[in-house]
Amino acid sequence: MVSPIYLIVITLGAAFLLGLLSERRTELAHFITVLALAAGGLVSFGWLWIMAAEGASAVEIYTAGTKPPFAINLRVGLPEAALLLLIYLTGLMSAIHMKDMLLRKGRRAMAVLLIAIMALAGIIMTRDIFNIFVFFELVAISTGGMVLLSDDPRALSAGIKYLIIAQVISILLLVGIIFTYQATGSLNIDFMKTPELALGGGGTLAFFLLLVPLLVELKPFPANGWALDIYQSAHPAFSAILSAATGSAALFAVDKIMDIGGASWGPVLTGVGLLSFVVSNILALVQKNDRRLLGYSSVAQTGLILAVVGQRELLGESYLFIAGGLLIGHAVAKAGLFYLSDLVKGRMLTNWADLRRNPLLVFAFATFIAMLSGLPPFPGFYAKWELVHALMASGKTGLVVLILFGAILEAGYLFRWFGYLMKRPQSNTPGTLPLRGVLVTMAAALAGWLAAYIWGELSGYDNLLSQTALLFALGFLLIDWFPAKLKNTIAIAGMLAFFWQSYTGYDPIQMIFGIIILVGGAVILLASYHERGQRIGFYPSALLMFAGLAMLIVAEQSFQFFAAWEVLTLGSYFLILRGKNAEPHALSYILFSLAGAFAIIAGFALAAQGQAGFKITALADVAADLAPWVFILLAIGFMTKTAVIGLHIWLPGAHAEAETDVSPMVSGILLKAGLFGIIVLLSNMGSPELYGVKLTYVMLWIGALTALMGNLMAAFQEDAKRLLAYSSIGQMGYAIFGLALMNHLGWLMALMFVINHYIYKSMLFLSVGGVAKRTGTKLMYKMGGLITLMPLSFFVVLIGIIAVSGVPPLSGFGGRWMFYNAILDSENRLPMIIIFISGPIAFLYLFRLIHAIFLGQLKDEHRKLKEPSFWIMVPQVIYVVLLLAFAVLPGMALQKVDTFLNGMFPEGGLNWDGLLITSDYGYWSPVWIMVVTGGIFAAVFMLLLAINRKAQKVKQFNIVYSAERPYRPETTHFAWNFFAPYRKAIWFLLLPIATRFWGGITEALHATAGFMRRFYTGDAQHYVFHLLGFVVGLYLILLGVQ
Amino acid sequence: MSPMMLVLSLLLSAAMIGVAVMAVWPARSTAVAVLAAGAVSLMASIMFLVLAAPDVAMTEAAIGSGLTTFLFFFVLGRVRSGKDD
Amino acid sequence: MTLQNIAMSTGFILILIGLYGAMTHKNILRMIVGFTIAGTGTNLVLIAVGYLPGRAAPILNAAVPIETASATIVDPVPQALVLTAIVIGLGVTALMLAFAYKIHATKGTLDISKLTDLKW
Amino acid sequence: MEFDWIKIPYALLTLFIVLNYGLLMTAIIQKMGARAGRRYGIRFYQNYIDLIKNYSMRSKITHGYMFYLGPVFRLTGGIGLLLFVPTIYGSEMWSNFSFSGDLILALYFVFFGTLGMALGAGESGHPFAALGVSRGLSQVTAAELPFAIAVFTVALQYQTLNFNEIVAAQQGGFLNWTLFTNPFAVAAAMIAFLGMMMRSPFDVVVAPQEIPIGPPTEYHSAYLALMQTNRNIFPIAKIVVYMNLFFGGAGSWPEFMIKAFLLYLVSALVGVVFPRFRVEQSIRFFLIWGVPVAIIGLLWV
Amino acid sequence: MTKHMITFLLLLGIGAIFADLLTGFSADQNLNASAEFYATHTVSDTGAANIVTAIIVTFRGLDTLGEVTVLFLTAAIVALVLSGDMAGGFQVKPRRWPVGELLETGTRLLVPLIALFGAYVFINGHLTPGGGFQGGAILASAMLLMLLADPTRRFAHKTIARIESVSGLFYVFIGVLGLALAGGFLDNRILPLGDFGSLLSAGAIPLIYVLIGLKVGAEFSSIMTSLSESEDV
Repeated sequence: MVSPIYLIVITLGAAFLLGLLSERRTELAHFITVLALAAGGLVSFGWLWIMAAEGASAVEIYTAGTKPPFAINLRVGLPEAALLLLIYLTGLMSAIHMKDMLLRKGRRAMAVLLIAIMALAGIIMTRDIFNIFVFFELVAISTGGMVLLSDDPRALSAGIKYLIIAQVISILLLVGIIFTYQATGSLNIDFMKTPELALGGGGTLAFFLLLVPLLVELKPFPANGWALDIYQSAHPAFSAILSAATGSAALFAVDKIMDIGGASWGPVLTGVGLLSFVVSNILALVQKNDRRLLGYSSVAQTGLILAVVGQRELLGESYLFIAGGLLIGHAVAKAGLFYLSDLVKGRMLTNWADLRRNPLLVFAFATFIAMLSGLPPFPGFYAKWELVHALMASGKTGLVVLILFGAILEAGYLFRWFGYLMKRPQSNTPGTLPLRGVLVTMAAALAGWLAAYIWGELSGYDNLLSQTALLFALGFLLIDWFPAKLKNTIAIAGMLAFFWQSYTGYDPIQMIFGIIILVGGAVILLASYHERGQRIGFYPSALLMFAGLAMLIVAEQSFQFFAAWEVLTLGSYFLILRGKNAEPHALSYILFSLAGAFAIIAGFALAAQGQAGFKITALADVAADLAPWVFILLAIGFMTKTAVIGLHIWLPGAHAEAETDVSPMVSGILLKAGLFGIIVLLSNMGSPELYGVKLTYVMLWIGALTALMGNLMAAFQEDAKRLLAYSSIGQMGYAIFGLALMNHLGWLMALMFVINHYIYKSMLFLSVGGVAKRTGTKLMYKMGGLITLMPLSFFVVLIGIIAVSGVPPLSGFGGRWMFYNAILDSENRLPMIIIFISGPIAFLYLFRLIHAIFLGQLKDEHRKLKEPSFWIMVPQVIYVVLLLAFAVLPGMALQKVDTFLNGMFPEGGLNWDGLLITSDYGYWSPVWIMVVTGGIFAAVFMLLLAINRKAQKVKQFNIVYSAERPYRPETTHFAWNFFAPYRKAIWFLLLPIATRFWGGITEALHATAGFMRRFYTGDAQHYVFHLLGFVVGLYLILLGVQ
Repeated sequence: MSPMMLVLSLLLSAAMIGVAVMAVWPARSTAVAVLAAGAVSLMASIMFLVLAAPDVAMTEAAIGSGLTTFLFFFVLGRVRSGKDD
Repeated sequence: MTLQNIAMSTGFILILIGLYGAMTHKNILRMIVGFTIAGTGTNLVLIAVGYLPGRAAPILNAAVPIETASATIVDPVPQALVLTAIVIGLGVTALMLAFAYKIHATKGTLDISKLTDLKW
Repeated sequence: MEFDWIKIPYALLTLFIVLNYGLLMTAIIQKMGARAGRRYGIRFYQNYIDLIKNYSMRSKITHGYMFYLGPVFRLTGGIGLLLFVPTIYGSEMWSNFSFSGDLILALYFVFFGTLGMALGAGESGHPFAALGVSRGLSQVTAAELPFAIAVFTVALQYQTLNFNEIVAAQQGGFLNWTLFTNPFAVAAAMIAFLGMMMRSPFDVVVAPQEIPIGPPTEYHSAYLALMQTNRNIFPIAKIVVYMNLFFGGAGSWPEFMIKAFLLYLVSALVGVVFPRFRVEQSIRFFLIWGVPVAIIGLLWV
Repeated sequence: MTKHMITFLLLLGIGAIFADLLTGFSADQNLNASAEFYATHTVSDTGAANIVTAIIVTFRGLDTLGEVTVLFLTAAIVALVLSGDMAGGFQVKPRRWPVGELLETGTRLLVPLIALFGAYVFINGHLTPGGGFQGGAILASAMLLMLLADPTRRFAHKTIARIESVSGLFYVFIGVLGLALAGGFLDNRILPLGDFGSLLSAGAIPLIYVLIGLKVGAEFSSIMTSLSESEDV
C-alpha cells in the first residue's frame, strides 16, 4: 500500500490542481474532486485491510527525514485507518450528494471541501500537537467556507458566529500548546506522554488549556450554540461531514491528547461528555426543526463517546470496540440522516412524511435511528452492551443510569420522528426525489449494515447477522416487492420449517413457547391472507418480531437473550406502528420497551460482573448481595413487557390501534416474551430477599394489583380492542401472580395461561378486529345487533368469553381450578384477596364485549354487513377447535410440563389418572364436566324445543318500552357507559394515576427543554460567554476538586 | 539584561496596553481602532526583536500590522458608505 | 521582574483586552479588531515562553557559531510556531472581514446582536 | 367416585325433589312475608299454576338464536350447579355428578347460567333488558367477592377443595360447623348470599313488580317457564353449597329440607326489613361490609 | 450593562487562569531537548543558517504546508463569499476617492523595487531573517500599492490563480520527491546541501521558500483583489 502521506498529497494536490482549471469546467472539477476523495478512500481502505485482516502493526511516517520528536511524524494504526476511511467516505458521499451546489459555486468550493477532508485526515494521522492546531485551523476555516454552500441565507450569520468562536478557541489552544511545550520540552504527543512530573505545577494548567479548546471543538454543552446554528443552516451534506467526520476527528484528537494528560483527566471528559449527552437530548425533545434536531443529537452522541473516551483506562481492551462502535453508529447514521434531510422539502419534522413515498428511504431512516438508538444488529448495540457491562462491573452505576437516561430520551425523539414519517399527512406537491440523493443515502444505510456485520464478527458473541432466524426476517426486505399473499406463504412455511427443524432441542417450557410463537404465529398469519397488494414493510417487521422471539427462547447467554429481546422489540414496534392511529401508542410502546430493556441490560451487567459470555443459568450463582438488585432490574425489564400496573400505559393503545392481524400477534404472542423472561428469571434466581422482604412476594402483589386494575379498566372501555388490551394486562397479572407463587401449581397455571391466553386472546382480537373492519369503528356502542349478520363471529366471541371468564366447561376453568389449588399451597393471603376481587370483574367486561357488539339493536348503517372475510375467520375456527380440544384434554399440553416442573418444585404436582386430574386438595375431570354440562344443556334444549318449536321470529324492533315503540336503534341500544353503577361506586380506583404520572414526567422534561433552550439566544457574543463560562467553570470545578 | 533595557521594554509594554485599550475603547471610531490595532502589532514586532526573534518581528510587521490593517481599511471603505453601527 | 515576564504579562493583558473588545462591541468589525489584538497578545506570549535571558536569535552566523549555538541561542521552536500562527491569524481575519462585508451587503447591518435568526 | 348409569335416575330424582320443594317453599315463604305485611298472600300451589300456565302459553315469539338459548343456559346453570354438588352428605347416589369437579367447579359454574341469561336478554334488543343485565352483573360480581373469599377461607381451613371432605370435617355436633369455627367467613358469605338471591334490598335488578325492567322483560311463555323453573332450583342449589360449606351439610333429606328452609328464610326476612338499594349502593355495601368481614375471616384461619 | 458585567467576570476568570500560568511558569535556563537538537543538528541536516527557517521549511514542513493551505483556503473562501450567488437585497454603492498624481507616479516607480525586495527576502530566507511569508507579504504590498493607485484596476484572476496552483502543486511535488529521493516527505535533501552560508545551499529550502513566497504573494493578492472588486457583486 502506498504511504498514508499520499492521502494528504492526493487531496491537497487535487485542491491545488483545481485552481488551474477554467472557472467554467465545473463538471471536470467535480470529477477530479470525487476522484481524489475516492482515491483517498481506497488508500485508507487498503490500510484498514492491512491492519485488520493481515494484522499489521501501526506504521509511522516520518517527514523531513528526521525522527520524531524533532520532525512531525504521522501514524496510521487500526483506529486511524478506520477513521480515515470514515472521513474519506463521508467526504466522497457528501461531494456526490451536494454536486449541484458544488457545480454552482465552482471549483473553489470543491477545493475547500477537499482541504477540509485533508485537514481532517491530518488531524487523525499527526502525532504533533501544533500540527493538530494547524489542521484544526484549516478545518475551522474550511467549515466557515462550507457553511456558505447553502441555500439558506442565514448560513452567513452561522458562519461568522463559528469564526468568532474559532478565534477564541485558537487563542486558548495556542496558549495551551506553548505552555505544554514548555512543561514537557516537546510538541510530539508520544514524547510528551511521560512525565506526570513535568505536568505538575503550571504544566497541569497548561494541559488544561490544551484540552479544553479541543473539547470545545466537540461542541459540549453549554459551549455549542454555534454548532447548532451551523447544523441548522448549512447544506446537509456538509452537516454530514461536520457531524460524522469532523466530530470523529476531534474525538480522536482528544483521545490522543489524553496520552499526555494521563488517566486522571478521564473523569473530566466523562463529566463533560455526559452533561452534553443528557442535556442535549433533553433539549432535542422540543426541537421541531429537523436539522437542528440532528445537531442536538450529534452533540449528544459526541458527548457519549467523549464520556467513553474518559473511561478508556477502565475499558481496557474493549475500549476501541466500544468507542468505535458508538462512533461508527453515530457517524454513519447521522451522515445518512443529514443526506435524507436534503431530500425533504420542509424543515419541520412532520414534513418528513414525504419520504414515505419511497420505501427504500423509510428503510434507510429506520436503519439510521436503530443505529443511533443502539439497537441490534448495529455496532452501537454491541458497544452499549460492553460499555454497560464494564461500567457495572466496576460499580459505576451512576454513569450507567445517566447514559441510559440520555439514551431513552434520544430514542424518544428519534422514534417520535419515525412516527411522524410514517403517519403524518404528506404534502400535496410531491416533487421527485433526486436519484443521486437516494443513492447516497442508501449507500450510507448499506454501510451501516456492513458495519453491523463487522461489529458482530468482532464482538466475540454469535454474530447476529448470521442467525438464521434473523436473516430469514431480513430476507423479506429483499422480496418486499412480491405480492403479499406470496410473502405470506413464504413466511408461514418458513416459520413452520424453523419450528420443525428446532423443536427437538426444546425442553417442555420452551416447547410451549416455541409452539405458540412459531406455529401459533403461523396460524395468525393465515389471517393475513385477506390483505391484497404488496403490504410493504409488514413481513420484515412481523418476521423480525418472530425471529426475536424464536431466538429468545433458546438463548443461553445473557447477550443472546438481550439481543433477541431488542430484536423482537424493534420488530413489534414497526408492526404496531402500522396501525392507522397508532403513532403515539407505538411511541410509548417503544419507549417503555427500551426503558425496560435498559433495566434488563443493567441487570445482566450487574450479574455478570465483567464476566464475558455470561450464561443465563449463571444467574443462580450471583453473589448474595447483588442478587436482589439483579432480580429487581431484570424483573422490571420483563414486567414492562407484560405491562404490569404502573408500567402499563403503553399497552392499550398499542394493542388496540394495531392492524387486525397484528393485534393478535402482539397480544397473543409478544406479551409472552415478558412471561418467558420472568420464568427464566425465577427459575434461575429463585426468590432473593431485600431488607428481609421476599422479592417474589412483591411480585405477587404487583401481579394481583395488575390483575385487578387491568380487569377493572377493561370494564370501562368503550373501544372493543382497548377492552381486550386491558384484559390482556389483567391476564398477564394473573400469570405473574401464578409464577410469583413459586410453587408447582402456580407455575403450571401460568403456563396454562400462556397457552390459553394465546388462543383466546388471538381469537377475540381477530374476530373483534374483523368486525371492526366491517363496521369501520371500534367503539362498541356504535355497533350492536350484529349477531344476525355475523353469527360465526358471535359464536367465536361467545366461546372466547366463556373461556376467558373461566366458566366451565371450557379451558379457562382449568386455569382457575389450578389457580385455587396453587394458592392453597401458598401462604400469601393478602394479595390473594386482590386476585379474588379481580376475578368476577373479568366477567363484566366480557359480557359487555359480546353484548354491545352482537346483541341489542342493529344500527341502520350496518344492515348490509357480512361476516368478516374468509381468511380472518379461518384462524378463528382453528382456535375454537383448539380451545375445545384443550378444554377437554388439557393433559395433552400440560402433562409433560407438569412432569418437567417436578424438577423445580418436587412438591404439589398433579395426578393424571385417566380422565381425572387430582391435586393435593381437589379434583377435576374436564371430560365429565363437558359431558354433564352438555347433557343437561341438551336435555333442557330439547325440552324447550318440544314446547316451543314453532316460535315466531320477530323483528328486533318488535319491543315495547315506556309505553312507546322505539324508532331509532341508536337510542335503543344500551351500551355506552354500560357499567355506570360500578363507575359510581369505585370511581377512585379508575383515576388515570399512571398516565398522569408518566405524562407529568414527559411534560416536565419538555418544559425543562423549552426553558433551557432559551439559553441559545443566537447572539455570537452570548456564545462566547458560554464558551468562556465553560472554560472558567471547568477550571473552578477542577480547582475545587483539587 | 541591562536595567535600561528593562525600563524600555516596560515602557513599550505600557504603550502597547494603552494603545490596545484605545483600540477597544467604545468611544473611538472604528478607523481609529483599526489603526490602534496596527500600532499594537507594530510595537509587538519591536518587542519580538527585543526577544531575539527577528523572523517573527518581520512577519508581524509585514503581515500583522501591514496587510491586516490594509484589509481592514478595504472593508471599512466598503461598509462605511452604508449604515455604520 | 524580567523581560520574559513583562512580555508574557503584556501578552496576557493584550489577550484579555482583545477579548473584552470582542465581547462588548456589537459591531463585527470592532470585534475583529479585538481578536487581532488578542492574536497579537497570544503571539507575544508564545515568543516570551521561548525566550531565554540574554541569548541571541537562532540564526547562525559569525557571531553565533554552530559549536556554541546550543548555549547562545533562544528556543527557535516557538518562533516557528508563531510564524505559522501569524499567517493563520491573517487568514482568519481576512475571512472574517469578508464575512463582515457580505453580512453588511446582504443584511445592511454589522450589528452582531441582530444576527439571531438562528437560535434555540 | 366414578360415573355409573344409575346416577342418571338419581340425578333426575334429586332434581324432582328439589324442584317441588323449591316451588312449595318459595310459595310458603312468600305467604309468610305477606302475612307479616297483613296481606293474604298467594296460595301455596300458586307457583305450580304459574309454571304450568307459562309452559302452555301459545304466544311464542323469538328474537333470535341467543334469545332462544338464553333460558336454556340459565336452567342448565341451575341444574348443573345442583348436580355438581353432593346434595346429601355420605350418600354416593345423592352426590350425583360431583365426581366431575370440586368446590371450584361449583364456584364458577354459578356464572354459566348468568352468562347465558344475560346473552339471551341482550339479544331481545330491549334496552331495559340490557340495563338490567348491567345492574345485575354489577351487583352479582360485587356480591361474589365476599363469597369467593369466604369459600376460599373454608378451603384453606379444611385444606381441601372436596365438598365431601369439607362436610366431613364439620361432623360431630353443630359446634364443628364453619358457622362457629369461622363466624366471620360465614357472615361474609351470608352477606353475599343476600345479594346473590337478588331479594330485597338487592332486588333492583329484577324489580319485576314496579317497572318492566330486568332480563326477563321480553321473556314470556315457555322461556319464562324455564326461568321460573330455574328460579326454584338455582337458589336451592346455592343453598346446598352454603349448607355444605358452612352449616355442616345435610346427612339426609329431612335435614336438607330444614336447613334449606331456614337459610331461605334468612334472605326473606332481611328482604322484608330493608328497603331497596340502588346498584352502586349495593356494590359499595358489599365492598365496605362484605369484603372486610371476609378478609377478617380469611386471616382468622 | 449586564453584558459588560458578564464579560468582566468571565475575563476575570480567564485572567485568573493566566495568572495561574504566569506564577507557575519557571523560565528554562537551557534549551530543552528539541531546541537543543535544532541548535546542533540544523546545519548538518539541512544546511540552513536560519534555524527558524529550517524548522519551518523542513522539520515542521507539514505545518507550513498547512499554513500555505490556510491562505489558499482563505483566498478561495473570500472569493466564494464575495462572488457567490448569495447576494441579497442590500447593495452598497461604492464610493471612490480621487487618486493623486503623486501616488500614481510613485507607484510606477516603487512597484518593481518592492517586488524585487520581496524576492530578495524569500530567496535569502535560509540565511537571514525573513522568508517566503514575509517576502510574499512584501510582494503583495506591491500589488496593494497598484490597487491604491488605481482602484478600478482589474487583475488577471487567471494568472493569480495559476501562480497559486502551480506553486502549490510544486510544493507538494517537492514534498513527494523528498519521500522518493530522500528521507521522507518534505525532506530538503533532495538537492545537495551546498556550502553553508551561501545562497544556493540548504538543499531545497530556498526553492521551497520561493514557491511559498510566490504562493503567499498570489494568495494575498487574490484576497485583496477579491475584496477590492467586491462592490461589483
